[in-house]
Amino acid sequence: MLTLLVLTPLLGAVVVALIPARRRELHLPLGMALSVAPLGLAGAVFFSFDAGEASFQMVEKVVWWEPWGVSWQLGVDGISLGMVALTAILFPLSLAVSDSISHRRKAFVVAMLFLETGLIGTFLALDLLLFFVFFEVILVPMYLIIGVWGGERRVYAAVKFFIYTAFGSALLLAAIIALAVMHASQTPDGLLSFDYLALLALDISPTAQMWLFGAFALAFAIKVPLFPFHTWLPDAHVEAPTAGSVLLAGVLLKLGTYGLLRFNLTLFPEATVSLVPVLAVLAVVGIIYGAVVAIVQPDLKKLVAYSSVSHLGFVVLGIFALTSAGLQGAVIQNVNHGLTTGALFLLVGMLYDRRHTKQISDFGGLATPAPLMAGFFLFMAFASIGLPGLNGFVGEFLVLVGSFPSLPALTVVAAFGVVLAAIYMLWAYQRVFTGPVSGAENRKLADLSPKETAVLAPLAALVLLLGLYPGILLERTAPSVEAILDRIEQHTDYQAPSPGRLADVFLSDSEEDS
Amino acid sequence: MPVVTPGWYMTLAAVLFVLGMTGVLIRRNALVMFMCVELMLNAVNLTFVAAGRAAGVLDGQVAVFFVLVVAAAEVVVGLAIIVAIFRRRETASVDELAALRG
Amino acid sequence: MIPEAFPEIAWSALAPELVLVFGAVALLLLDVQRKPGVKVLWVMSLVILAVALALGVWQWIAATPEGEPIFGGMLLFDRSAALARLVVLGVTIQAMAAARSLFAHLGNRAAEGLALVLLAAAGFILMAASQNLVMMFLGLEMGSISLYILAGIAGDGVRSDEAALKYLLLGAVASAVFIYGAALVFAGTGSLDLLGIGEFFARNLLLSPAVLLVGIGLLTAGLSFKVAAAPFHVWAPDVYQGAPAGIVGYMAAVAKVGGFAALARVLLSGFENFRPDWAPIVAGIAALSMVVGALMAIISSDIRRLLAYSGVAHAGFILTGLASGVEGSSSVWFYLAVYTVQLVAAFSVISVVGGAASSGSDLSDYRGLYRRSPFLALVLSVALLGMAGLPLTTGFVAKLGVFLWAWRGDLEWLVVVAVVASAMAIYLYLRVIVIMYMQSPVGDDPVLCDRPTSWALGAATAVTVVLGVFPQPLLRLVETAIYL
Amino acid sequence: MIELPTEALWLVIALPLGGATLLHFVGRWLGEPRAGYLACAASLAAFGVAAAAAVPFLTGEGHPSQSLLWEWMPAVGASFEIVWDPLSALMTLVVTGVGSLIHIYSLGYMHGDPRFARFFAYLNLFTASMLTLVLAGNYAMLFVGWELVGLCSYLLISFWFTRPSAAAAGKKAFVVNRIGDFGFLIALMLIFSSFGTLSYSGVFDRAGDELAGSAATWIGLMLAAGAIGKSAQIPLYVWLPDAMEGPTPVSALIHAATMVTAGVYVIARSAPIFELAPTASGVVAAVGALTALWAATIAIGQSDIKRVLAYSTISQLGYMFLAVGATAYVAGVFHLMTHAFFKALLFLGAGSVIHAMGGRQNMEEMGGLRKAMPVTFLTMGIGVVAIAGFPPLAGFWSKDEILGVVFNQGGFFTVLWLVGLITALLTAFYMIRQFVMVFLGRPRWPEGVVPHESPRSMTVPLVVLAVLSVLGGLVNTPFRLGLEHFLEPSFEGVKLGHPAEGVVSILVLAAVAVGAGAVGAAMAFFAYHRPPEAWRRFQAAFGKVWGWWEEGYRVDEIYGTMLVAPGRRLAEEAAFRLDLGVVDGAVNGVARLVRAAGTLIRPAQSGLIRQYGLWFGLGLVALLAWLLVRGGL
Repeated sequence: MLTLLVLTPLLGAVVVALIPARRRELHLPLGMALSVAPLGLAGAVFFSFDAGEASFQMVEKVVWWEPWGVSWQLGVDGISLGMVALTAILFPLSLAVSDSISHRRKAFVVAMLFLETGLIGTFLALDLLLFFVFFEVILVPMYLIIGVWGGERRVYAAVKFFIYTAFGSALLLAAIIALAVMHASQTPDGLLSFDYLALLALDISPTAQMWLFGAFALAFAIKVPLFPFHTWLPDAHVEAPTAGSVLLAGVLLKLGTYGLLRFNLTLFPEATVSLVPVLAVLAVVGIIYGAVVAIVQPDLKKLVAYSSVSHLGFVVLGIFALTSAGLQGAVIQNVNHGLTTGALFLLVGMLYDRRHTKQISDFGGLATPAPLMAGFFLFMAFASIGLPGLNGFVGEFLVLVGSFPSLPALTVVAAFGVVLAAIYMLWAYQRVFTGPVSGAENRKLADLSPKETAVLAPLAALVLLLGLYPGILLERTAPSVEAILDRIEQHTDYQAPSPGRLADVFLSDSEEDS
Repeated sequence: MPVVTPGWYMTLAAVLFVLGMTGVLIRRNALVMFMCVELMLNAVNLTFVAAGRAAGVLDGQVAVFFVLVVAAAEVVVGLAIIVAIFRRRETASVDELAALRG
Repeated sequence: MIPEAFPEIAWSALAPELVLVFGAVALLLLDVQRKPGVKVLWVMSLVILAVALALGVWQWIAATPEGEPIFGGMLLFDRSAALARLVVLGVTIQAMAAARSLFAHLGNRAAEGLALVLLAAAGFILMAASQNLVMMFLGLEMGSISLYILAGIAGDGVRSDEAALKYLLLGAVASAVFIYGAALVFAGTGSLDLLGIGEFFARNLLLSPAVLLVGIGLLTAGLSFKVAAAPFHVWAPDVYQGAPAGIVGYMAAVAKVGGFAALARVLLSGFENFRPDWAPIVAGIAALSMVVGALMAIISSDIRRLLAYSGVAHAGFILTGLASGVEGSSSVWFYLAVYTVQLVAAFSVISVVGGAASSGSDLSDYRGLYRRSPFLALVLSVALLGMAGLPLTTGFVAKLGVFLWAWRGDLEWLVVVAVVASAMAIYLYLRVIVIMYMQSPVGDDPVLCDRPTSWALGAATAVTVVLGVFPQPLLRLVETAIYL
Repeated sequence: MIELPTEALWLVIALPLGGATLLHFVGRWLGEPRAGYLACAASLAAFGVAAAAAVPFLTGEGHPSQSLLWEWMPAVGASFEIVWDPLSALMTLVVTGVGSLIHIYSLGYMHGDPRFARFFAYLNLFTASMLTLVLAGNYAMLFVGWELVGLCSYLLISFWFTRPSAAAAGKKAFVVNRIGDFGFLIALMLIFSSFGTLSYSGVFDRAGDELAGSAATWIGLMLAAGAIGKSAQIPLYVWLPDAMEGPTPVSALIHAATMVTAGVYVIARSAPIFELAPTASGVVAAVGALTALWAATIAIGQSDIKRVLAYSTISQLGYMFLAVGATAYVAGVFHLMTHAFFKALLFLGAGSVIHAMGGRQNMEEMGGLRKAMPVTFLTMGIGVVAIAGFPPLAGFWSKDEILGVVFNQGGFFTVLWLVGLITALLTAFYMIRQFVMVFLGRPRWPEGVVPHESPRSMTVPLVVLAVLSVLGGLVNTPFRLGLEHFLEPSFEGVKLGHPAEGVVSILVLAAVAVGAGAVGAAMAFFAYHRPPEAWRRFQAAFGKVWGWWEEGYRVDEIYGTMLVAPGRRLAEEAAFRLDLGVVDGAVNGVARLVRAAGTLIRPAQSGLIRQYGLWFGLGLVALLAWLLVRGGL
């Protein structure tokens, strides 16, 4: 089932590739139709997932590169489940808004479907090398999507994206190799293995853990991106076509947080515990910094891009809070951010299609000619701000409340990010959509077409659903998250703070002072 | 009067080799450079002979024949190329052959 | 019938090389006698190569894995040598299939060129199979001298001459260094035979290893020159740039296979005991090669120089595997096998785009190649991505193998340098892809390539991708090719 | 009487929410009057359900109950659950009751607006949000309502979004509230880490025995920070005057009667925590008193009819803060209720006036409206008297109780009492001033304005509210503590602040307060029941001070130059210097460094054979040297 899920988009890519280039009217609809298939499969996986189970489910394992112990091993647990579903949802929608891709459409659709395979594969891979293969291989279609179909400085942005992230993954590869070799030296048969589950059993010295953690964390920090590794992101976002931005923000960035959660925490528990301050500080700096920088961006897309830096800071903070609530918040915030920021990028793209500009100053008073668009934008903006009842809040709230017992001072600083979020989002909304309509082009701006509405509506529905009933996801993630926490507690002398022990509050008081 | 051991020959060969190498580095004329390479190869020959004698095996002497033949083959090809260049350029100075660089 | 007095020689083990050599002679004779057309000669040479390859495969299947000593132990086609033979013949066929236009350009010198190609292939195979240092020298020179001539064979440009002379002069110095090293090893151990050297170490305790160490150093330096590893690489960009495009890929590939095979045999078979001494040197050369290669390639504006420098970097990666010891040599073979295919494919594309006999290929000629020939652009992209080591290409598997063994060989620092260098190197491959796909074309006229070239390129691309996803067959193959 | 099961209480929220949803999607199709009717029906139905459910409390049989709707975030003990106790019942009734009246009023006020249906959708949404806030059974759900009312406030303030000032005001309201929410969030984090849950029952059950004083203080202070934002207290009150950009019914509903009192509600609700945190309570009381005085002085100087009321609201909210800070939670809630009546009345009256004046809000252009709008005149008069604190109207009872409690606390609170007393004087002054300027004297209407009484849909709510303003105070008089008794179950185990016992002291204090009010009222009447030139002379007598009042102490400007401008500069520095220059510069710098390194070693590749030989030789020498050194030579 999971293999099918991974390979269906690839199959779709092949099918599209076989359609002659002449029949360009066919490529997009076909691609969309084909990307619905993985959505169906992902849905089946989501609902047949056993919510009470912490370990991996639907595991499939086929030996792949036998001499090196590499296997095609897939499995899903509460942490990957949401991401797979999110990926499957965003692809048909992204393809649906890609009408403005005017040249080399076939290649575009093929690249998109290929990208989908890579992304789903990354989330499902249980073999570290397989993970790395997917992790690395998605760079190519994404690179093409930015570099071929992007804006003016697309080449610069695409190359920067590729090199920066490839640089991070280079050290990741070295660390993965180190783990495999370690496995060989610690097992009696001396075989290499990249099997995640087998590597979990390794006994890694604290020093080695630090190094390996560093290598993994650097790769993922660049992907997230964590301050100060974020500067590829605004460039990539601004230049990417709408679909590219949606997927970049919606899914690609999550590879970083997913990786931190999946690998860093479980493989290197001791290093995790001792490096919490570093990553948590970077996360919080990112939250505030991203938000502050977003406020004054003149480009709407860049603004949303920097807001991603801020939002993903919350995810990282939640991860390194090392509490149940924090981790759950991180998992769900991963999904939430994909939905809301994805939708915001869709909207910015729709604006761009109409006006061929993303500069905030070029717009004004658009709510009058385009009330529906304004409504959706405002809805998504509030979801992004973290309005309770919408999904963004659930993630942020769990992260903040979950982080506070372990990292009180940092969490307080992070909480200020929600104030800044309101400032940059609402100020942008104010400048773009309210006030008197400026300029003739804005006056005759078309409101959302039925198709565009149909693209945004499911996202809005999900935003609302996850905001009001996050249980649909949380109940599935909770056991896996607890398992991670248990593992850390077993392997280190770390004890997750259990809120409710009133004595802790005294501690937090004194820590706040220091 | 010192006894001339194989070590002496080998030292001489080493000196010759370094001389040859130096020659390649400091001479401009391609022909002279070739001669320097020949000098290096002859140093090798001397080493082979001396070492072979010291070890009491014939391998060293045999190797010399091969080296000589190879040197000749190299020279043949080398001269052909130098002649071709000389025809085109009227010079055999390698310093004027630096179109390919960077 | 072989006379009784004649020593027993396993001629069959040497069949492919004999076919090559006699085939080369036959080509020359035929040329003198009948003056057949270029196409006939070219087809003949391909047939000869095919026969040699078939015999090579037969030998691989038929011969014992340990191989049988030939000529009194001068040559030994063990698994690694047999594999080297297959790789050399394979890439030679690949290169020749795409090189018809070059030989057409050579006109009445085509037979010479083809004969030299066959001879060079035979020379490097023999070099790879040599158990004796003098034999190795002979193989080296047989291959190298052929290549010197091939570098200048187009003969219609100053750059071609310059490339040939540079290659020849510096190559001669390197050869002299190599054979001097052999002489010193001989002086130190009294043997030129690698097996004999090994036995000598088993028998004797060395009091003053200085001569021997210098000998090892000289051998290493001489062979490093052949494989274009830094700092002995400076000739490579100039030669690659100046030599006729149609032949550069071949030159680079076979020299690398032969050079690395020899290096592996010398270091791993002859001087395994000295690994603590030579491993740091090889590792140092590897690190320097990877870094210098990547740095220089990044600032190159000529695609051939770029590939030459990237070849320097690749030499570094291969040396990384070599430095990790005997087990690591399987990764060396994998790397060589897949890299040479990519290299030849890339140069074949260059020869199609720039002309088979041309010297120099500015990157700007590749602007918008995608528009002018999507096929060539794709082939070159796959080859470059393979060199970059992107997953799902053979390049990734190759790099992974090298890194794995190096890490197991306690060369962690080298792996870290290597992954950083490979990340740096990605930029330069991307640069070419950007130029091909994301810039507007220099002209509208499509670039056409003949059918055999297309087949060769298509096959290379398929191999790069298919073996990149399912490398097990090749992995198993190279696992057997370890020096015992 | 039908017993309404408390499980059905979700209907109270669901009805207006359903109305909002329906109107959102089909409102335009429904058209003008019907959309409004639907919204009013939803609101009234919610009131009906709430009233039915509240009956047991009135009869004294009811017990507080809690019903779970569904799990939300189990990890932090957050779920959607409804608490139904007297406090929430009272709040629900005020919200739905006053809300329904304002809904009805809006039928007339919003007549002809192109986005009529949308307005009612927002109103219904607001009602649902506010009910979520007051019915929440835990702090997380409370926060949902808390933020949703903020959202509605944002939407309704900037309802006429084509006016840049309205859009800016909406954003300002939301952002300033968010600053308070920042504190509120921290409070939630503290609560969670102290108790391991956010549910009221879980928190309050354990608060008494186990909560440490310092933790309680921090929680209290942080909750208060949130309340200060929402209830527009110093220093976060600046958004409320600007919020008057919204349609007047919105001002009445959100920015006078309901939403802004949420802060008071939260503090009252968290009484068990504040009880352990006298410092926090003291801060609340001090902030309240200060705000009451501060805003009252500003109200004096305003000439915009709605801004007077806005500052008055801030001032009255200060009173409520003073009350709950003095642990007189009942008194605070009492004043909350009466204030909802009379302030809604005043705002609606003002809306009626504005409606009549064709949208003009400057009181200097009014005057003499008494005859033109008799109903408005009368009802608003009642409202003015009520807020000024004259017996026996509602404002008297609630304000008097607050002052009584504060005085009775003694010590530091005596100062606060004095402040409250001065505020009472000022309140009477500015309200009478407004009343006189609007309704009495000669008309100063601009050309072409013909004021007329508002339609029935607007005047009926005025009358109802006027009645409530008269009688509303009687639920809790010193003679019959009805409300206190009613609310008892909600404050079980909490020590409530009380006024001094004894008829004499009650009478004396009341007399003092009423006297202060009377003085203020008289001053205003005599100063302003005269031609405009006379007021100006009167105002000029205050010198610069009047200017400060008129400009609201220039707090907006100060915030602008002290906070907003530096913040923006900081953001610009971060975005364009730090991010592009340093952070990204470092990245590009690495790339440049790589190229530079390449260029540095490029000369080695000179093309000269002899030099190549030299590199070869040097490499060889280095290699040999290493080997020999290693070999021990």
